[in-house]
Amino acid sequence: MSGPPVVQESPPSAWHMYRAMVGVGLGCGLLIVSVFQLTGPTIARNRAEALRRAIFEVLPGAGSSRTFRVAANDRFEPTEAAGQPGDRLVHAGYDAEQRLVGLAIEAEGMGYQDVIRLLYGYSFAEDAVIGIRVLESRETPGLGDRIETDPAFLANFQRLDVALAPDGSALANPIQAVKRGEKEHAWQVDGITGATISSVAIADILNKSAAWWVPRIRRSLDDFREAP
Amino acid sequence: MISLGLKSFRHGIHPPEAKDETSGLAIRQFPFAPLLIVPLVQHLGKPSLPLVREGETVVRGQRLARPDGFMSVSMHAPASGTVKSIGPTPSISGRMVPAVFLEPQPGSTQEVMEGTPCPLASATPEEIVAAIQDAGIVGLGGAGFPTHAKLRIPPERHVDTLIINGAECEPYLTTDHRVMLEQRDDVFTGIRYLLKVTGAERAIVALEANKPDAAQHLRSGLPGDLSASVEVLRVKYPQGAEKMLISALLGREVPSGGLPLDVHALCVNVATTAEIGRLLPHGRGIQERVITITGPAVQHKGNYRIPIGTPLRFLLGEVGVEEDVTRVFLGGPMMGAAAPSLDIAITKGTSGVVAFDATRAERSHRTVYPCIRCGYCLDACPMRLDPAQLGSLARSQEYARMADEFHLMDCFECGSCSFVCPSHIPLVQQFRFAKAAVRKAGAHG
Amino acid sequence: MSDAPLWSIFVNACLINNFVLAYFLGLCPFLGVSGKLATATRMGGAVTFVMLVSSICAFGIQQLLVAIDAPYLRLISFIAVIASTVQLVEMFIKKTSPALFRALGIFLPLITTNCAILGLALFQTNKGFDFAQCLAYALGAGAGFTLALVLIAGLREKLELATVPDVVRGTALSLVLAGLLSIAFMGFAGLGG
Amino acid sequence: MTGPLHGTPALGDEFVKGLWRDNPVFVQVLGMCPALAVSNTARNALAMGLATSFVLILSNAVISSLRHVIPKQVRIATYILVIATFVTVVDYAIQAVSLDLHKALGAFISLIVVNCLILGRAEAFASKHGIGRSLLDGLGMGAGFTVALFSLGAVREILGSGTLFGIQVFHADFQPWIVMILPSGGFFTLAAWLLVFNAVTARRARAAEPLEAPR
Amino acid sequence: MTAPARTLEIRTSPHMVSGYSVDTIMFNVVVALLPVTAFAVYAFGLAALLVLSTATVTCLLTERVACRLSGRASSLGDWSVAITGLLYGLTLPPGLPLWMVVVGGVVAVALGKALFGGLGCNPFNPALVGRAFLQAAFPVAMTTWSPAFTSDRFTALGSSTLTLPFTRPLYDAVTSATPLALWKFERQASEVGELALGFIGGSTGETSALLILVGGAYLVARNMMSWQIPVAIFAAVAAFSGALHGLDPETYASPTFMLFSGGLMLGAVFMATDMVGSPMTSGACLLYGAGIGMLVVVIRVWGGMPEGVMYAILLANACTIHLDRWIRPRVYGATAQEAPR
Repeated sequence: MSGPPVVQESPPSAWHMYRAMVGVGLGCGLLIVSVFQLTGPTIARNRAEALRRAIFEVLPGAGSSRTFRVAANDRFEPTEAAGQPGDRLVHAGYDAEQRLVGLAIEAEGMGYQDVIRLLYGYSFAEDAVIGIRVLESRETPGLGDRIETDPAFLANFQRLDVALAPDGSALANPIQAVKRGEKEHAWQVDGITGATISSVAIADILNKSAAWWVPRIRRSLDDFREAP
Repeated sequence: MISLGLKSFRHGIHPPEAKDETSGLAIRQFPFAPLLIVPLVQHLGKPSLPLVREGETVVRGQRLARPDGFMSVSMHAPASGTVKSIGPTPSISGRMVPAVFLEPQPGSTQEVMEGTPCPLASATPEEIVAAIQDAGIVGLGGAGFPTHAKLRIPPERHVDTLIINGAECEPYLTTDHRVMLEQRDDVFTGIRYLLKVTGAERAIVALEANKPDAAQHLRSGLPGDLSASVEVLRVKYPQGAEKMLISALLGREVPSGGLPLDVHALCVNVATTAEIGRLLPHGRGIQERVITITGPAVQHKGNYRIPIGTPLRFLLGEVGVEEDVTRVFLGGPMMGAAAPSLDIAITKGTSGVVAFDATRAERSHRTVYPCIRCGYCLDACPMRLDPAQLGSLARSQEYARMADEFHLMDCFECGSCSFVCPSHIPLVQQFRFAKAAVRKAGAHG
Repeated sequence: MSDAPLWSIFVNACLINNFVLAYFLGLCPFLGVSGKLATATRMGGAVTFVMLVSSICAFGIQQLLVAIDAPYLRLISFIAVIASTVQLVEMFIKKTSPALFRALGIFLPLITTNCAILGLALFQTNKGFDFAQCLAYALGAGAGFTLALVLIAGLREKLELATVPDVVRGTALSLVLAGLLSIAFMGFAGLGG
Repeated sequence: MTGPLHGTPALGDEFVKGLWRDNPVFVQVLGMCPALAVSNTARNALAMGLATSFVLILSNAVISSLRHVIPKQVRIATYILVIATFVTVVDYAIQAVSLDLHKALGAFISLIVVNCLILGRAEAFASKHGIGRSLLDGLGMGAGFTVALFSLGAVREILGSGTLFGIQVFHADFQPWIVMILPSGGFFTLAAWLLVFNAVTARRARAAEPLEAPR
Repeated sequence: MTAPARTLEIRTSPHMVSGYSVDTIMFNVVVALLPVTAFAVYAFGLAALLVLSTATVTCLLTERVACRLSGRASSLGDWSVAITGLLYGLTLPPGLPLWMVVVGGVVAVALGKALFGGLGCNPFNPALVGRAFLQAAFPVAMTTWSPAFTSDRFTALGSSTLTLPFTRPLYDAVTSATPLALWKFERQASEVGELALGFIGGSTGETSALLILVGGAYLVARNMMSWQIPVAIFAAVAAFSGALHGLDPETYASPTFMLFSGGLMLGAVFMATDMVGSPMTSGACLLYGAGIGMLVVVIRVWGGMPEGVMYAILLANACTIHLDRWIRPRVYGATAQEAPR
């Protein structure tokens, strides 16, 4: 691309400006779209892989997964992994024999600094949360972020009781955080010393999310039975 | 002296009063110095024009100089004697000013010459004002503002209250106190003259609660036909400042940059009033004044009636001072100026001479710390300025900002901020400098 | 989707995750304009205003982009639309309210390409706020920006008369102040929950 | 169409100036807003610096080559368009390479668009110089920016986590200074670097004074 | 009776000054802090003694170095650094590793004071800058409290105090919780009597409310401290937390508990009143105090941390200049329209 040899003294015509803008715009658009096309599949693959990893982590024993969305009648219907905007999604995990291991559910809530987003695995067989993974948090490094790393804390979620009350509409015992070493019941979360707020936040997020999901899942268990 | 419940102004300070040593001592006549130096500038305004020549013999009370212009006043001979010369002499500010050097005639009776009386009953206000100018009367409180100029009230203005300022708030000084005790009738006569000139409905003699005897004395002798009252105020510095006095007595505030006239008040110093009452009926001029000579270095402390023009060296020699006197102030220790040399002369505005010796002087070289924003100065400033902010601006030489945003020009240099400052920052000095700079820049006043 | 209450979004954007003190966004005007208090206040007002405008724009664009399924145009359209909208608003204010223009207008061109503005648009999209939440977020971010700017401006004005060592004077001093203020703002952590 | 008024400086200088004399961060304090937030680890800082450099170099090149075609009136709009395009490209490239890195940098990659350094170089340099020079300028400035950002990130990570690029550099018992990875630590670290630069420049100026005086 | 011969000293008026001086004021603050310090050593023993002396010595040394670097005359004589050091030490947990004490002390004086130009220029309270830095840097160590009145406190040291520099402290099994943390996380209120006398866990100097008040009263009586600030803080805390407590006594602690727990007393009496960081007029001081009080309650009740006094004071410090500007006494004779800017 070579410009005119002499710099124009007179103000450029509107045509010039349009030409330049549209030209540059076209070039840019072209570049963006081609890069998007080029990287799109890789990115989608990376995303799916990351999600699968997370799902399998919170649902130990799962080897494949399938995503469902909540339909209008509170039933669940299969959908693609990303779903549509506005969908409430749940990922079902299946083991090698195509048996349903559990459901991975995303939840979020306010932490100490900012919103904490996490994925947890729910096993209806055990009526418990069986795994948890923090997807996003800005908790204080070295203190609040121990919710992601502290093995003693994470041990809480190997089997955290979320059994329903007899009428099936709410949790029998709300999930609550207690001081480290004072856990007495299966529905209690043993907190992290020095990171009380973050521990409580996790318990609250789980409690709220489970209270919404578990009754619905219990009601429509059959929706998930069918393996992919 | 705690005197709650009495009228006062907001803020202010309580320096040690140090008045006890002289307040009980009656006024004594001071001897004539071998050479009197009568500066021709003892007032704001142009120097007076001399009426005498070298070698001329003058009589005590004779006019030595006539006013040159509106703000100028007459000068009178403090003693009978011979004019040795007319020439420059150092003034308290350090500048040289013209002066008449007068050698009193030994053995003279020192009879005071009578002039044309200004009778209270028949004189018109204009005549009284002219007589005051002829008598050479200036504010004896210290500022040296010509009294007649103050009394020339524009016709559209009206004064309802005349305030006679006896609130001698400067530590150490007791001249006004003694004048009120010893010249009561002169004070009352002076008030009559002033009431006539100003057309005010009433006069208030204001003094602080630390002079109960003077209040009692004035009250007991108050003539029935004089519409005057005596008001006792709280002891607080600077109670005697015009603006503070007006707000304490009348609850009115003189607008920034304005005059007491703007709130229909007029303040005259009590000693000035007494001089008006003493001099006008005889047509005399000021040839002497009452001064408190005190301070730790002075041996014979007291209140003296001293001829104008008495050199400081002679004065201190007469009362006797310690060998190692290091600091001499003319006026009080709060607003008075330090004497740069002992050759300067007592003028009409000198209300006191305070001398310190080296051992008993206040620790003079104190460490100056940075401002720690303690806020003491804000609580002290009677004008409710922000001396701390002004001080830091002064250090950065932001004089225009000081004047525009922080009311620098309202500071009347009472010294309260410097007095309380725990960092010993020379605030008043900085403000004085800044004000001069602002005036020079011509942006203000 | 986020179901955070509006007050929590506001407090979070204003105090806990203050754009300047926690995200370092808008540092350029922060360091440049925060010398004088009067300017700082008006700048803060202008930023809050532009944040509101661009938050609304960004919300609209995001809806549109989702509808036409063109996420790759997000950045370009954000910056183009926000810049031109602010410019239009500037002209509009100039015409209708000269007083308001004098107070805020001179800052508008400065702000258009300010990272705090684009940051707001991107964050609110990432967080999936609905319209009311976007407004609360923009208001909170603007208020927080103004607060930080005003506090720093006050401190800097105070220090102008102080005996600050020469090496420190200038940007380094502002950064230290911002750091200390950022530490002080840590006291607000946890308020949003 | 020749160089600037004072004669054309050596090509090498276009590159070197960005590293020290006109270092965008330490000397001009430019472009820190969108970058400081991700300087809490050396890896993030380096990635951010490289991403910014990439955009800077390419946009410099493109703008320089288009400088005769673009009318003055629409030049800023065009620059922004070009820069935004390259930022979008970088954004997708990072997503394709590492989702984790993309998550760590978050929206701050997109914010490279409003980095005043890039627009500043486009306006002040690339629009007035040829492609070669503009490329070198972009390289130098980008390198200076990357080095600066990296030195911030390294200090913050070493003190704040006791690691560098995630590798433990201290004994396992090391007590990390968490404040350093917090925002306030970012402010302090940048301030400290600026202080060091100020002090060095001041000392150099003092040392150079007698030598330069006769010139 | 001879006339003096000596040369005269010429100075400008006023020629009298009050007896107050920066060093006397600061010295008196140190004196007022002594009972609190003594009690701290009595309550926490050897560990507190070491923490306090390390803190003070570090601050003094840092100031000395800073003075030398910036070419100023040594300013140790004005006692202000001694206050900073002592106050800073009093805010630390008694078992804090000494190397951390040193770090915070250097930060307090260097970052909190020297960088801004020394005495009178620091916008924030230096002691709190040091503590806030430590809180942000080493949150775990700063919130681990060793118990008071252990039997061997004068003979033995906790394992954490002498931790090697830059390494993580190890704590003995027994650590105690502060009354505020007990309330915040377990809704467990402590006895107000114990709080007032100081028989509780906490920072070295914050435990004995009574002695702090005595020190404050001494300073107020000598007019070396603004009484408006602590009074406004107490009033605001009492009113605000009282209202909350009235609404829901289960969730919200009683005002007496709020007043006597944590660092409120120490902060209100000795830190918020630091002359450099606090406003100058009494009106502004009242507002400043009220602001601190409100912030303390907000942070304690709804915030993430059990204690908020330090942050409240730092934030109020940042607002001081604005308060000073807004609440300035009307200049004598200035018209009402001429609002102070």
